[in-house]
Amino acid sequence: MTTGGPPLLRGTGLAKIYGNLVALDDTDFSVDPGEVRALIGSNGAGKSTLIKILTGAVMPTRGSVEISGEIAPLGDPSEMIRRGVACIYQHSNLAPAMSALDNIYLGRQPTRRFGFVDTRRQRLKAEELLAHHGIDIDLDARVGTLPTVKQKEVEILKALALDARVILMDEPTGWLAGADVVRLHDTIRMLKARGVGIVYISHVLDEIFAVCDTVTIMRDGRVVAESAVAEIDRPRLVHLMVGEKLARESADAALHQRRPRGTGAVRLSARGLGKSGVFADVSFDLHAGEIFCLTGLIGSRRTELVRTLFGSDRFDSGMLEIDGRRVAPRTPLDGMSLGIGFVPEDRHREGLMLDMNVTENLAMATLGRHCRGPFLSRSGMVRAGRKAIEDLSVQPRDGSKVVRLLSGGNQQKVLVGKWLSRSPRILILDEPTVGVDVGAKAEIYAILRREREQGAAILIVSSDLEEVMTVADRIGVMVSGRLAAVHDAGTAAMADIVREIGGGSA
Amino acid sequence: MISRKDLSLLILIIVVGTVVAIINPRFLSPINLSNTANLIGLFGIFAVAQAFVIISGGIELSVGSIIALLGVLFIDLVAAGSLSPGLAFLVVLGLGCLIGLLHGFLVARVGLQPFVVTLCGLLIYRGIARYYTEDATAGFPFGASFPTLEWLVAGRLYGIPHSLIAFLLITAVMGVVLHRSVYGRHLFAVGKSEEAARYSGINTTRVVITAYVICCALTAVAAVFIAMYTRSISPSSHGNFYELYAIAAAVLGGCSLRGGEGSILGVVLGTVLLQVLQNLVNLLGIPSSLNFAVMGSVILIGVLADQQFSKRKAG
Amino acid sequence: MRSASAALALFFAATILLFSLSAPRFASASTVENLMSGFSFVAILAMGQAFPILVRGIDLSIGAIVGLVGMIVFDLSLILHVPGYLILPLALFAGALAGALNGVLVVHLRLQPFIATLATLAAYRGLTYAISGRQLVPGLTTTPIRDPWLTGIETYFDVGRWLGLSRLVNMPWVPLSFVIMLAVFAVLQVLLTSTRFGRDIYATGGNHEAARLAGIRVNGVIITAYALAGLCAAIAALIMVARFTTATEALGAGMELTAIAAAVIGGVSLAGGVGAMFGPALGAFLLGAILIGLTLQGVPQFVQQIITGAILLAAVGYDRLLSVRRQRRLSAPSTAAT
Amino acid sequence: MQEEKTNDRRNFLKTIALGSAAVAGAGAGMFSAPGDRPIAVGMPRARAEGTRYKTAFIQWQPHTVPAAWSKGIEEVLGPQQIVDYELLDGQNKVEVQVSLVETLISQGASVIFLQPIDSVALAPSIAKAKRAGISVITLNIDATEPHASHVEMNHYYGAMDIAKAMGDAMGGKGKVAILNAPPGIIIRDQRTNGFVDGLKKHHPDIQVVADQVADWDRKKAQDVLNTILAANPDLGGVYGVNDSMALGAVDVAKEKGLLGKIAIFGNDGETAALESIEAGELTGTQYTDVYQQGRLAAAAATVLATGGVEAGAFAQQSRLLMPYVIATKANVGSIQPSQRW
Repeated sequence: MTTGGPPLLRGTGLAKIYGNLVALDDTDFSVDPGEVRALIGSNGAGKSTLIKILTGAVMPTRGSVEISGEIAPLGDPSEMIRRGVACIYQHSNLAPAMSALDNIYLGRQPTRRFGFVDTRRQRLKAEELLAHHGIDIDLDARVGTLPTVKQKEVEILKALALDARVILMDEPTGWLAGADVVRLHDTIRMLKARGVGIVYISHVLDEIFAVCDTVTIMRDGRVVAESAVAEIDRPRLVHLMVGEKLARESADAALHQRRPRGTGAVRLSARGLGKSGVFADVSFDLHAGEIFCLTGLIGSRRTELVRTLFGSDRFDSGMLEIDGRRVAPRTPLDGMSLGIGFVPEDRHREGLMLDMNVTENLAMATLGRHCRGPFLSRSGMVRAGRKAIEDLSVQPRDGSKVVRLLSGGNQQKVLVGKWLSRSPRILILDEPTVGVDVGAKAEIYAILRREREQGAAILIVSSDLEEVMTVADRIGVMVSGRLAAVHDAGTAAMADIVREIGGGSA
Repeated sequence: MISRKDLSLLILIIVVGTVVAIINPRFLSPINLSNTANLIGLFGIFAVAQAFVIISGGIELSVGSIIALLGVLFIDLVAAGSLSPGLAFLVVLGLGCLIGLLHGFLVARVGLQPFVVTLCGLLIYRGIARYYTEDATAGFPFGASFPTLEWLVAGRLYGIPHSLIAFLLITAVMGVVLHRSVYGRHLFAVGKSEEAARYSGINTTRVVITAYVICCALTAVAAVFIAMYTRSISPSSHGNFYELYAIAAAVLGGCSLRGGEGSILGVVLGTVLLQVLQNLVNLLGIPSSLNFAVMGSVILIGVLADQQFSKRKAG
Repeated sequence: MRSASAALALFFAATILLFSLSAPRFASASTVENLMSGFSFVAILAMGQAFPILVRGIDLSIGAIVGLVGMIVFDLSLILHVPGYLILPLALFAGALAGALNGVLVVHLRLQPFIATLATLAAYRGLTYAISGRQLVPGLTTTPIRDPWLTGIETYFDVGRWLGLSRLVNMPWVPLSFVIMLAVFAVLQVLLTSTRFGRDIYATGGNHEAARLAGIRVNGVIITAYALAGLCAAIAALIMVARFTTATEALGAGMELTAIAAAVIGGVSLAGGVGAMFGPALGAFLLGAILIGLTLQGVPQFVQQIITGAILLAAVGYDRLLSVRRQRRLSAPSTAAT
Repeated sequence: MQEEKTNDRRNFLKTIALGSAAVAGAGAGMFSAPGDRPIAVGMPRARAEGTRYKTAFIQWQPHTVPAAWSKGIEEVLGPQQIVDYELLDGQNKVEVQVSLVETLISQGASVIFLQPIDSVALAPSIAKAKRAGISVITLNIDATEPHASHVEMNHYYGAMDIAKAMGDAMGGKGKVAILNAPPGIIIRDQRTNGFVDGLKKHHPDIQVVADQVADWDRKKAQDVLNTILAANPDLGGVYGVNDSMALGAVDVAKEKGLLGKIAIFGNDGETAALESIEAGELTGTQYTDVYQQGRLAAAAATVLATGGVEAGAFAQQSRLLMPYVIATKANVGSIQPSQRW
């Protein structure tokens, strides 16, 4: 699909270093007009960082970006937008109190003289856009009141409305159902025909084979391969994504350590759990001494489900039993007293106190234990902390280090360690290795396996299929708020799971 | 165990103090020090109280009105002889807790913004105080004296005012609560990140409510001290703007209005700095019309310096 | 938001009705006139205050800016004898500048708005004392400002006679300050709802990061919001100076809280990004109507204070109730991201 | 002394009654040229039989002085069954006072007692009240707009006398400090200027070493004076611009054993100050019978409200100057309990 002339968008030698974490390491990247380039890699491979640099959201440590052969100023979103680079972000980037119409044209409403918004033209353009892409949205509705899928559509429209020359899409189908995905792909093909360059990030390999021309594969902050989609097959793709060593390791680990289902007693039993409008009729058992992975698309309600198990949300139908006793945890405190530990997905917001030190974070869930009378025993806390740091091999081995300054992997170890210090009978982890480098990932897996050996029941929510295949004893696939299938990890084929995640049996 | 932040504040106080002492050596006279100490004691108590709420991520704007209301009540109860001073103190303390409970409930349970809740408190309590006395000044009748009570709250021990001693005691206890107890840890956690605290199994609602109760109870103690110090209270102006004073002291002392940051030592130093500045303005004969400007600028500079400092630390 | 301002208008109407029935002489042309002349500047302050709140800030210094601008006008007119037509733009400029300085402190020095404007509150008030012509030239304390450009703001129009209705009903005379308030309202409302800048304000307050990524110059937007608050404070100061024919050092003291209260009653959310101009303006007049009505009824002023606090609490409580209900209704589709 | 006082009082009442009547007569005779002065709404004189006259006092902010005035006013107006009276709070804010005046205008009040925060700022409102046929009586602080009557204890000359008395007590030399009010209210300026001018005139050797704001407040005065004393231990005199601040100074002097060494003067003459003078603590204060001042104002108001005097009819305002004394230990005993407020 390459044409003559300079690429539409080209990044050269881009690098981004956070503290001592190298998020992106001297990466080159380019898109040509009319090209749909897939950008894939496991979580933490550096895709999002690359995207953020290209949109100006993040200032790279070094490197340069050219648009149509012209050097673009970095770290300034408005400059990138002016040069025709649009992005659909993975996380919501809307102003919830404003109308859909205003969100679509956020920061660039068409104006008449004196900065007056030309509301008539704005509306006409938006309606034209809606008709053109066959999307149906109430333009006057406040975005905060729209269902999440509609919000995603607003985001897509926001990018489309820009008449951008390059559109970056970070997991655009995460919230969309099957038919909507097809429609989005039609849109992409139409844009492509107009000569727009598209960067398409997705974990769903089917989509990549369906819509992309070329693929760039990233791992550990570098580009490891580039290829035309037509010239590459699925196993090779997965292999490149995960890396030789990990692929072998995980295969080994899986072979040696995978357990047959149902060896231990049933710790947690869900029967027909539901929360209206969110998920429905979810039934499964979680056994002592097993790792059960829940996978699925972003937006398939896995997080919502496990939050109700812990008590930070409530389910409103069905039955939950823990150790054979019917329970309905209403607060995290309830969940904890039932012996559940919960590592939330957003470790910065919900998991850690970033400005507190390692020791304090480790002790956060077990403060009551470090008390002498009403007083907190600092020495007890420090002792427990030191032991945990040893056990988890947190780097650096310094309990007084502020957590914010740790790398993602070590932050995650601290968060896991916080719960392990309670010796939970059930441990729930939501995307435990997002933003975690490969080495730390393996260490976290080892920790989880050790816990499993000691009889804990572990439930992991993960979008990272390689991770699922590596650590799971059993795999559950969630699709649109339903538990679509449960497999034994030993016998499941990755291809089947990928298909099921996409929502189709076909 | 003194943080660098507190250390820099201490150095600032010493520098300011030295400069003032050089210009006017009477700054260090026992009388002046004793007076300043007394003021530090009086203002420090409710500054520490304010710190608890600020660390929880909230704000308490009704401090001045609470001081007026409870002060009026206390004087009235004692002067009318309807209650013994000790009982009256307990009543006032109880009322303080009740007010704190109400604020905490509205903030943590109902989910109203602390700014608004306590702004309403500011209006309502002052209104009640004025209603209670019908705008008359509440005071002890001339010549009436309560020797024990007066000695307890307004006396001096070896020249050290009892208000300062009480303040130091309260500070010590609150320092332990904040820095050495499970509750303190939980309070910081809630202020830092309410979500993360909730996921760590902390009962965030209870922690926040307790913060408001502590704040208002300590404010009640301060109200009694200040009432006995002034001996007469005009409910329409007594304690006006004390909340801003307390907030300024707490923020100067390193509390972040975003919550989750601060230390008792810092608040103490913040109070001391503000009082030394006040002292400086009077002592150096700076026209009192510039008093406001001086205070405003110093707060600004203090906060700015702190910001620069922490930026360097993080970067 | 629409339902909230409808509820406010309804509440306003109910209050008026209640007082008309119960308070002697409340339903009279002169009460309406008092309300218009005595609270137009409060409404302007409240509308100005709405801007910092919309971008998730707050401005505690507007009362001090009122005092500062008032004193600048006093000095320029009585000491330097600057003609009024020059004083007007200078005063507006000074107010906007003082406001913009708040914005710069918030944006570029990353101070929390509460602290930054608390400090400038003290600093501006101190500056007012320092430049006070009343202290510099004692004789001026009893000299009124007579410049027609300035005092002309305190003019009343007999609208009833123009319309030929004065024979039928006793129409209130409309003060120029009310007309100014309407003009400020119109301009700011148009600015907020019909211009790019208005959208940028909402976007910045609603989702700072999204606004930044959409290429909005959020820093400029925030500084402008504070400058607008300062500008409104200057307009209010001019109206007050015209009304009093002088300025005192204490002019505007404590008005920031009234303005915040009016804005909050008017549905401007302290969480940012929600609110418009109608609510704060009406909120100010609601507070005014309550004060006047209670005074006419002979209710002591300390009770008025209690009632004002209670109404404010009720207003935010009601707003909270609405949002909780909305949340509950939509909890299904809008739970936190995966 | 008491005899004299009562006589004074009678004389004053007579003066007022006669003076007002005279003014009224003059007004009726000379100024109500028909046609050129359309008499606006709320003409109190045109009331029907049985209607009540509404009066109100807008104070500066709650304080002992306005409270005593109010009590004096009530004493006179209370027994008059056709007059309603209420006390309103100006909250130390000009805009609040203005708004209250306008509210009273629309309420159709007959007489407004006013303690203006500022002479100029309230003038337009007074003019408006006059146009509406309402008589305004100012208390202690005059307004630049002529109005019905002004009843004052003079601040400027009183403060001059205080300066003289203080200088005498200090032996004509030494250092004095002023505990002042925050800027923004005109009595502050009048009293300070009077005091400073009085020192210049009577005791040019006395030096004002400090002029600090103590917010009208006893406690604040203690704090401020403590610091001033630290800077000037040889202070010979303190002038508190009101009695509360002077009493705060007394507290400090008592604590430091400086009673008798520092001449402390207040202003107003409230009961607590007089008792303190009797106890030999406070040196002196400017005393006037504020109850009486209120009664006089009320008497004038009665005439104005019911006597058919038209508010717009005044070419000049009447001024009622209250006699005052500089109360010191020597003469304080002659102030009777009923005159203490």
